[in-house]
Amino acid sequence: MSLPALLRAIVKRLVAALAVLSGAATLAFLTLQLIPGDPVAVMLGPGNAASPEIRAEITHEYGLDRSPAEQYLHYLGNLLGGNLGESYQLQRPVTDLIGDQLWPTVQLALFALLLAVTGAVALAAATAGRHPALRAAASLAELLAASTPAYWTGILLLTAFSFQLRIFPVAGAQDFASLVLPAVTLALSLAGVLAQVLREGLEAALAQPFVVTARARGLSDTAVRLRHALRHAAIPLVTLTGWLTGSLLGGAVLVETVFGRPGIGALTLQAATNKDIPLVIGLVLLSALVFVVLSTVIDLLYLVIDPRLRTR
Amino acid sequence: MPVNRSRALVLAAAGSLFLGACSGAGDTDGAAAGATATPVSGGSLTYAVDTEPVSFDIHASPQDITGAIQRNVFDSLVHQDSKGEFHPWLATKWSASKDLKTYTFHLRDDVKFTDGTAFDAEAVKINFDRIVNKSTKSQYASSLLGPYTGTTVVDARTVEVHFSAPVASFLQAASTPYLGFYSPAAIKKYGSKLSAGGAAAVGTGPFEFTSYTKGQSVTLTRNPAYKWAPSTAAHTGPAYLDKLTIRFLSQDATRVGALTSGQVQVADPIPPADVKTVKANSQLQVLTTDAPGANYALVLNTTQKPLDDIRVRRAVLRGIDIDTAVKSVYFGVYKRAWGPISPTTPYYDKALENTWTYDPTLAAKSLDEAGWTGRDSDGYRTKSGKRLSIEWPLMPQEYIREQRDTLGQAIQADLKKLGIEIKRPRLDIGTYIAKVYGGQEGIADYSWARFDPDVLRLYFNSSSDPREGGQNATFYKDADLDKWTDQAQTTLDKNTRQDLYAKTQQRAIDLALEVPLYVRTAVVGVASDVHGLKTDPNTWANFYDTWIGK
Amino acid sequence: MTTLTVAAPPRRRPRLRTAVRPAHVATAAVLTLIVLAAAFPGLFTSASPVDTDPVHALTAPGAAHWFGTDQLGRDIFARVLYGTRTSVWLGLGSTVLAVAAGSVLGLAAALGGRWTDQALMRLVDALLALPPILLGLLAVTILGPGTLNVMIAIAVAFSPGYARLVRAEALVVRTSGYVESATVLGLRRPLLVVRHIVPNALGPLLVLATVGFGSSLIAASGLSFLGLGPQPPSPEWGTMLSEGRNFLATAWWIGVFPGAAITFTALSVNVVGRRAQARFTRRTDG
Amino acid sequence: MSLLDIDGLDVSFGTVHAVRDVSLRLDRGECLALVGESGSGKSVTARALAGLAGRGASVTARRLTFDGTDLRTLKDRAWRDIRGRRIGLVLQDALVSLDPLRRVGAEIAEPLRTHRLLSRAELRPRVLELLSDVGVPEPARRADQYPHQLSGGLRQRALIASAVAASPGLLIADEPTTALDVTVQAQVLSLLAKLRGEGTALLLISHDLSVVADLADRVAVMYGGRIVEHGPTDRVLRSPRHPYTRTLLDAVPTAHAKGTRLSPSAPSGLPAEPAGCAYTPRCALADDGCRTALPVRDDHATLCHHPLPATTAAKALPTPTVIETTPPGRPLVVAEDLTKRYRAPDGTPYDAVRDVSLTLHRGETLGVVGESGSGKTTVARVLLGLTEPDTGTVRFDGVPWTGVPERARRPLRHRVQAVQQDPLGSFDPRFDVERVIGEAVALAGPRRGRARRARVAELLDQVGLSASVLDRRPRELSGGQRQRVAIARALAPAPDLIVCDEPVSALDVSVQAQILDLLADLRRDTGVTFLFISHDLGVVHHVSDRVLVMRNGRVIESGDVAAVFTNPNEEYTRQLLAAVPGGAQA
Repeated sequence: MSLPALLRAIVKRLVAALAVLSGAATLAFLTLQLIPGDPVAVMLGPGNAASPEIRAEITHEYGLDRSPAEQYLHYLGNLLGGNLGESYQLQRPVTDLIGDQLWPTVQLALFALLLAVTGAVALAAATAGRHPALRAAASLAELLAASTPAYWTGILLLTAFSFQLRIFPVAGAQDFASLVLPAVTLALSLAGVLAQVLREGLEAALAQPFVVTARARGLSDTAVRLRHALRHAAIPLVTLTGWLTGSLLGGAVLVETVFGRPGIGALTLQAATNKDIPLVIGLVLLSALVFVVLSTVIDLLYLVIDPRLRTR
Repeated sequence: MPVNRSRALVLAAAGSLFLGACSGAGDTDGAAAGATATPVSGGSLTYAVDTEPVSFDIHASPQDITGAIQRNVFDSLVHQDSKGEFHPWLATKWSASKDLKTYTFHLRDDVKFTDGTAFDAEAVKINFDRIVNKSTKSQYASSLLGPYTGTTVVDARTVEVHFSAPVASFLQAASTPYLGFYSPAAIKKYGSKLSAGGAAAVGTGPFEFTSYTKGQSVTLTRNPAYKWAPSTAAHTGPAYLDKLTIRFLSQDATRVGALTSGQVQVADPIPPADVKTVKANSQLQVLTTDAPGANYALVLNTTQKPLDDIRVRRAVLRGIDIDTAVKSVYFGVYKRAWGPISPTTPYYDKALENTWTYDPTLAAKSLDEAGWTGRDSDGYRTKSGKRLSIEWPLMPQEYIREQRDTLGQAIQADLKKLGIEIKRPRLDIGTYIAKVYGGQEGIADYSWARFDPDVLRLYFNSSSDPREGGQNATFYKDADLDKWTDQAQTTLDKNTRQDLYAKTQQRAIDLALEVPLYVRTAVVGVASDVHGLKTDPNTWANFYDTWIGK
Repeated sequence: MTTLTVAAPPRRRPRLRTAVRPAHVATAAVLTLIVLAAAFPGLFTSASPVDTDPVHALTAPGAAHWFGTDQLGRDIFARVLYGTRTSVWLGLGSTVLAVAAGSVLGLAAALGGRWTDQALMRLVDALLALPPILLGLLAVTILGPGTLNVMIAIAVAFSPGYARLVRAEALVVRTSGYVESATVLGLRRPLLVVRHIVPNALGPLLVLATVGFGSSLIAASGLSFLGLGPQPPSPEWGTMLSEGRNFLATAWWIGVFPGAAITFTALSVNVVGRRAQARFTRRTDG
Repeated sequence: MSLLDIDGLDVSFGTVHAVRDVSLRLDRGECLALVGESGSGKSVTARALAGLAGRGASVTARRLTFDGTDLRTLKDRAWRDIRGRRIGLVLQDALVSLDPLRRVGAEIAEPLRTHRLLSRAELRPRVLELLSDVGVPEPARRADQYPHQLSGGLRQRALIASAVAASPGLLIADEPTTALDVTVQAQVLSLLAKLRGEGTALLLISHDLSVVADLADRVAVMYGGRIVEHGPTDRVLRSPRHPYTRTLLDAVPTAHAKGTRLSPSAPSGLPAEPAGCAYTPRCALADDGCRTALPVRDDHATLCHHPLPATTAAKALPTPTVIETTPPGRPLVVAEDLTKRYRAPDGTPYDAVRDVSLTLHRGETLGVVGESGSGKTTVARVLLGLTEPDTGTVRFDGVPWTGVPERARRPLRHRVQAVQQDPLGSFDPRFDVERVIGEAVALAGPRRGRARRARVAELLDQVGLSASVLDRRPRELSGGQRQRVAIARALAPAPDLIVCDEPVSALDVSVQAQILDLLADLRRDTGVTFLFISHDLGVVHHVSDRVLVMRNGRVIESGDVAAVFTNPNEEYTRQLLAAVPGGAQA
């Protein structure tokens, strides 16, 4: 790839990223304008003690007395300066809040991803194209994992391993042990879906003529699976993993709630149910950013995995 | 007396934090086991609570949990014991002018904030001025200061606090953590960021606010220089505990699990369903304390059809099997309520007990008399073709505590048997407040924690209009109720007050303005090696005297 | 081509069929039960899902109450049964809405002009950038909680994905050999669109929607679990699960049975969906 | 003792008996060709010899020895020692037979690494040596490239390099040239010849007798899982004894066959019984005896009840009928200076078609021949009105055909129809045969109902299909049947012109023969004009009146087909003709 072409590709991707980000921000802003109810009431919570003067003060301070168009422009202006505003409810800068909560969720997501991908690869590589009974059993297990809501899995795991067996702590994010159950919960459904796709990919790859060629060279079955087929199956795996990683953020909402973990998911739930507009938009932007970054990473991984795509 | 000690305890966001003494009235060792043993210094304790503060700024936050946590970090001018008596704390002595418009405090001269700043008259002025500053957006502390006009620094050790109207309850207000003192240096440095807690929260208290991890925990560490505890405390000098961690575990099951598996030493609250399990555990004990203030009740809006008809209200009052419902939802841990205020509240009228038992026949008769004689296909009563239907909105789930939604389902089922339809739409909090306190809903449900029968004025005096920040969601205007609750404030004569408050309580039930449901009860699980848990009159935990045994 | 293609089929296909068949019988049975329970819950139990019976609160599963009772003494079996309608309706309704919205968006993008395509696809991109649960959460925040609103929220959350798929399929179909053949025959464009492009573009979507139904069901129950769904006392699985969460230590059955109901429904739908997918792929592969 | 000695090899998959009683011998430095159509069992035989018949395959033999090793009893571990080390396997189309995600060098080195023949350091030099041995220029650069970056010919050589890396004594090449252009095919065949010359035993699998003619010492023809004829190449080609071999030879459209039928005109149609000769239904000579009993192998290893006499083989079968053609009329399509520019994936523009002019006369067949990428298909698409040329014009029957809105073209569309290489992709997958053809019928004939159905049946009859396929989906049909359906659809609106783009290149040679005969019949019966595109010179020669030779988007030579093929003006045309295996040109 020539340098100008490379630059063009980079610029193109950046523009696309900006488009997605600003689109998501605008969408969120417009959406939140539709929310009935007064944000000040949200900020003040269910109490009725705040005087009308304080309400007026808050309204003014957050610019809520201005027109939506003004608020939007003001918001965009701040956004360009990297300022996401201040949470209505928590009265702290949105960037601080997100920064504080990001790490536990990233930990959770990465560990879950690791578990899911390892599990899926192991299961798929072991069962693809094998005895039908084995495949059927694996397939059922995968479907079951994919069909079980994470919040239920979490509750069951919690009951079994924390309350009854007391192997893992019941809540929090203070150490590695507390990461295990939430990560397993998130990973299970993920692994189910991934294993299915991966096995299909493997079986498709194993049906390819080059597999016969490879075996004709004296390669063992395992070597064929690992050295040749797995890489082919990795393309759908990467696509799906990328997509599912984005959705882990959503899964975190439920899992963090069940396990009482701090994190982006818990923050999202709090922000959404409290109509904390700046925080919600901040989270939407974060999510969009994750999406953009992930799609870039996926595209790069495609290039790493599949040389045929490199000519583009 | 001005309405300045009111605390929206029960309104859900202000989650409860009643910690432990065996009796709500005693400044005694809460976790009494091994009380005779010698306290030892050191160790750390983890305390699990169900609510996470939205703001840690004691001057701004209206939340109980904020006060409960910060009580360990901030001291007050005076200390109030559970009998209502005041003791010196940061102030060695005080006096009030005759017109109760000026209070003078003489301060200790050896108090330092944990950042080294000295506590002096200037610090008092800066803090009080900050509370009333509009930009602080105080939702509670400013109401405690009421008609505050300013503070005069007489000298470094003497301040005068001025009001535009008499404030009889100021000493009580001054004893709460909400009128505690930030280091002036911290106020200058952190300004509006005080709500984030952590290093910004610099007080004079027995613990230092070390760190806050949102969604997870707060860590407090011992203030080694502390030597100005109120005289009521069991010891002097620094606190025993090295470290106090407060974990936020909003899920009941998780919180209880954390206690039973030994990850936390104190958990509050323990849901009634789990009390039996916790009690059965030899490593744990359960401390229950009735809370003072207004009981959790259905507050009936007397301006909305059909509840404007007293016969319908009475039917609702007598048509709910409260005994059974409360017993099954709360496993006998919470007591059912018989009147607007709880038994631990001064001037509670015991005579009301068992006077309005469950009587579905009577309730049905009452409805018949009110003309609701028809029945529609769903089995609900009708009058001239209209269904007997009452709306009772639900708050967002996160604001709901103590399984009140479950209790609500039991009530719904009982009233359905009677032919009354209860509709429970889920409203967002803004809409909820606008509609409920705007008088557009049939039923509101809340309780109100307050160590004073003046809560009755808040609830039933027509001047306490919710549209202006009051709590009379019955919207009932009754000359007697107004007169009695106003009069009770102007006198300190106990017999007069007893009489007035008893009449008020009886009339409220007689008019079926509300349906008292249960007495809020603090249920705390404590590991048996925890000693010396203290509570203040708000029933909040004070960990100053707490130590961990072997 | 060589005999490779001859050698392959006899090895794979019949085995696949026989291996999966018993599972399909079971699935069909479960699905029938679910449909019956949704339509006539009264067939299976005489207990009421809403009547309280505090005397028998928290009874463990047994002969009188197969799934036990909850805190107010309501029969969990009856509640799970009556909850079927709400939960399945939530999943089904949101899937239908999402598929409909996604089809319209995707077809409009693929068959409309370049600018329509650009505008619609940027919108879809922005929506796709948000995880479905977040989108659903936002939508419920705007609409407020409730059965219909959760349905709409989940539809909003899933429709961008469907739109993407429909557009991609429509673009593939538009340049496919058979559309070219039809063009060569001189078929009018509206006829071409209606007869060839739309049905073929929507085919894979309908298959995906089967699997999507399971996801919608789980997501909708998730919102209910967070307290945003149908309001009590109407029984709904996610809401029940949320209620049961507080009784894990004392009364496991309150949470376990509704959770199992969600899982089994999603599982049987997914089995059907996977089968449809496999069949579809086989069909298009020739 | 022979290197490879097979006696009575049987391979079955469950109830499907793919290979029956195959006996073969092969010596070092010898080349044996295994020839047959799809499903004849030739590939299964080849794979069974490498122990790769597939899971679920049951392989039995009276004798199966390779270089003294009894292959029948080998365990998986021992098979792996033989595969790649002592028996090499080359499959068709290296694009899919080489792992597309790995570098060419790594693929070639794999047998060496697997069998631990060389140290890591020695691998690279050996790989480069192998690449240069198989005639790949710039081996160092090529070794670091990926298969898709190599041309088809280089790729196939790399695949062969990988198969011979460990110097196996036997090389099995399964359709090694099928997907290649004719010139490249010639190069690959000569590479194989070189290997044989170096002492490697070669088992060559092909569906095309002409391909193996130059290379093979002996030919074994397979049908229905059995070897039906086996003998020296020369003898089999010159004087086939089995009717099936005869059919295969006749099916190849060679120069001398122009104007004759390629497929046997009178198959017996007798149903075969399991015990009988499998070729019975397609055999013109079959009788009841063939149906019920398996023939005994004669001294020429021919498995037939009615072997053709050694000398008069050609006459035993019905003589090929000469097909009459109609003389060309006035111009139907006039295309002038067509240019179409595309952008390569890397952004560089290239001309797919450049300054192409052609005229199609009513009733004639114009052949367009060229290798892949020569622009043939783009020309077809422009003539079909599917692609607008950048410059240049097409007039159809005097009316502008390009540069006009689709609305203007639509009324004429039914007069220009198409038959594609991949008929399956051109059918709506939801449609059955009746709807596929019915849709076309409705455009210019009865729109619905019985009349339409009758017309569909008539068209099916015209293309030699029975009405029983009406309710079948095209994917349930065989390749030849699908192509017939596609032709029926093209005929439905009674077009003036049918553009055929590689209509037979995906078909077995015998099926190809049938389709070519069908097209010839149609041409005679309907007088329809054809534009016939193919990479196969023999096919183009067979069907065309005039021919255009295309290369790199340009027409480099055109003229009467006989003239161009016998006396080409251009060097490139000569190369093309020279490369045709088996000396198909006159």
